[in-house]
Amino acid sequence: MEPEFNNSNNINIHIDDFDGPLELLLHLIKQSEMDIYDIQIEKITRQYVEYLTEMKNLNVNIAGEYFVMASNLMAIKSKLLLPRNDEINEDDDYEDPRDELVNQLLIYQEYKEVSKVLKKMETKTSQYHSVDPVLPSVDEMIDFNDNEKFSIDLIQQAFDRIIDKIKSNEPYVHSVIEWEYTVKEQSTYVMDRLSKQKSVEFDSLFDKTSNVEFVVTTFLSLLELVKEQKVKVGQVDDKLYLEKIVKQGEE
Amino acid sequence: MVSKLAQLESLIYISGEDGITYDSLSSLMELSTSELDALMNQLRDSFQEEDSPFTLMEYSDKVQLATKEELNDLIKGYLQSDESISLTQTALETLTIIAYNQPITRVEVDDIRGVNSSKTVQRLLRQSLIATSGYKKVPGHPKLYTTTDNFLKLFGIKSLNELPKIDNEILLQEEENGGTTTEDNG
Amino acid sequence: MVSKLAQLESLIYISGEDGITYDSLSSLMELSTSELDALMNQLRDSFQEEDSPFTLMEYSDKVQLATKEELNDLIKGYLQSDESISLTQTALETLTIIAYNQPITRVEVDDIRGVNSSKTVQRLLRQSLIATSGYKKVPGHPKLYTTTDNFLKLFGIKSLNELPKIDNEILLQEEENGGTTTEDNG
Repeated sequence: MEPEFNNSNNINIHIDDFDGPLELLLHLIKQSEMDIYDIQIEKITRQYVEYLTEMKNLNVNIAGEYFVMASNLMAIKSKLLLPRNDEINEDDDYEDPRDELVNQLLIYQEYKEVSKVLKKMETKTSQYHSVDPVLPSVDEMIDFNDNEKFSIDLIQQAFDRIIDKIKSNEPYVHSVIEWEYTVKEQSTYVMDRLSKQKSVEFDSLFDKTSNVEFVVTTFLSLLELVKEQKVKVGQVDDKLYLEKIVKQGEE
Repeated sequence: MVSKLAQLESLIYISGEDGITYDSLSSLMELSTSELDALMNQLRDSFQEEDSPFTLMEYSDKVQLATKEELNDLIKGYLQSDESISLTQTALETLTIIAYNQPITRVEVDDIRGVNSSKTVQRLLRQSLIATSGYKKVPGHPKLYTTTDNFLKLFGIKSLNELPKIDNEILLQEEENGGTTTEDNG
Repeated sequence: MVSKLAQLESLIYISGEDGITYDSLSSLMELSTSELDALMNQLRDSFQEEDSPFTLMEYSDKVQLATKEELNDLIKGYLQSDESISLTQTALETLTIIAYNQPITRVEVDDIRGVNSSKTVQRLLRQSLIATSGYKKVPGHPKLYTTTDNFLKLFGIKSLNELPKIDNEILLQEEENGGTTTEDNG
């Protein structure tokens, strides 16, 4: 694949430096000098997936949300590829498949901008210095203690608070997961299935044991294969079928 | 002899970085609200003088003593370790989203950021920059988060009204999308 | 603008209850001993005024800020009020952890609380609610802290045996999770 954009620019930026998939997308959009209201989904999706692949090749742990965004982008791309019915072409009701993502990016960008202002406010405030409150001596505190302000209950309460905090800090459900499958592997898997059968039902690519990662990655690989014109997808009744595109000169 | 002004300054001084409420000042000094106001103005004026190292930080219903901005370099020379809270970009963004949408659930924050925020929310809770304030009446009863007085202090503002204005049009879109629901935020 | 006098006062203020040495003042403000002496006299004079709440406590090589004696009753009123958190929640939590796990190092306290406790430990030491009792025999030989008789007195108990019984299982878990090790605590 020809390098359509300079990979090294991005590879120098570790995925941990991004605050999530939205920031990574904003970075790519800005770098490509695209209009956020008119994102070239195909180009940006390619850059996004390439970046994730490069990071993955560097054995970097990538949060699941990044892959969810990848599949989201693919889905938008495929919606854009769908032929639009000419009759409703000029209809006001037409919804751009990119709208939701654009909104999400705009909102996120807005908060990002405001947080920069807040950062400046924080920096200014940090130039003011205060000292700890002046403390009564322990003798004075004992003197004050005629109203039993310092009953032993305070210790019990403090202990309960500590336990609460420890519990609330217990490891939450892992958000960073190692992606077990790659788009490349799943492409091979799909092509392999298609080499044995002329036509494969989409659902049959998965069985009960397939986990979400498997399904998402396989779906991504399928979109890639369609893009590369290696596979075509057709619909009969409610079912989707895949077929291998045989180019002239092959087989 | 000490004047009323000295009394006022001493109480603010003693309360240190915790600050002291105007209510406490009134009752300890046996002053009406307007008398206290007048005295506070007098104190502000006296701090304007170049011989005074102090300034007042006011937030929520509290006031606290701090050194003037111009003294920062000198004081940093004395304080070798900077123990001030330093916020990561992630923490800052999460805090911003909570500030503008409070009360807000963690999942609603996640929706805006596009990424899981639970670790960051935990850290902000420990730093007392946010606090829980009840539960949202939706299935699962998730906790609602709001910012604290410490938050105001960190950014040097008296109230949430002093937060930078945000693009209303975008905020409106956000509400339509159902990403967040706010009860007291226009 | 701030004057030299304000600079001097700010440094003494910021040194808090530790105080600051004349040597430090000279070098931070780039003043000769005699220049500093002159400035110190000017500061003493300004503190004489009835509008100033301050006085200087001077030791052989150190100086620290204090409030004038006449203000004692007023300040005592504040310290006794409910608003004055003579022991902050942070201090109480730190004290509780030390009470149940003594002797314990500061790092072990940090592990349980999940935040740095050095400032709080310093304050509790100054208040004589905890004391150091030797060093832990691990690399770095960190100090070990125990509670004092003052601690017992403040909370109105005769011995540590009277501390509220706590769920041992939780404490055990806590120790596993927090990576704390205690030597003489079951």
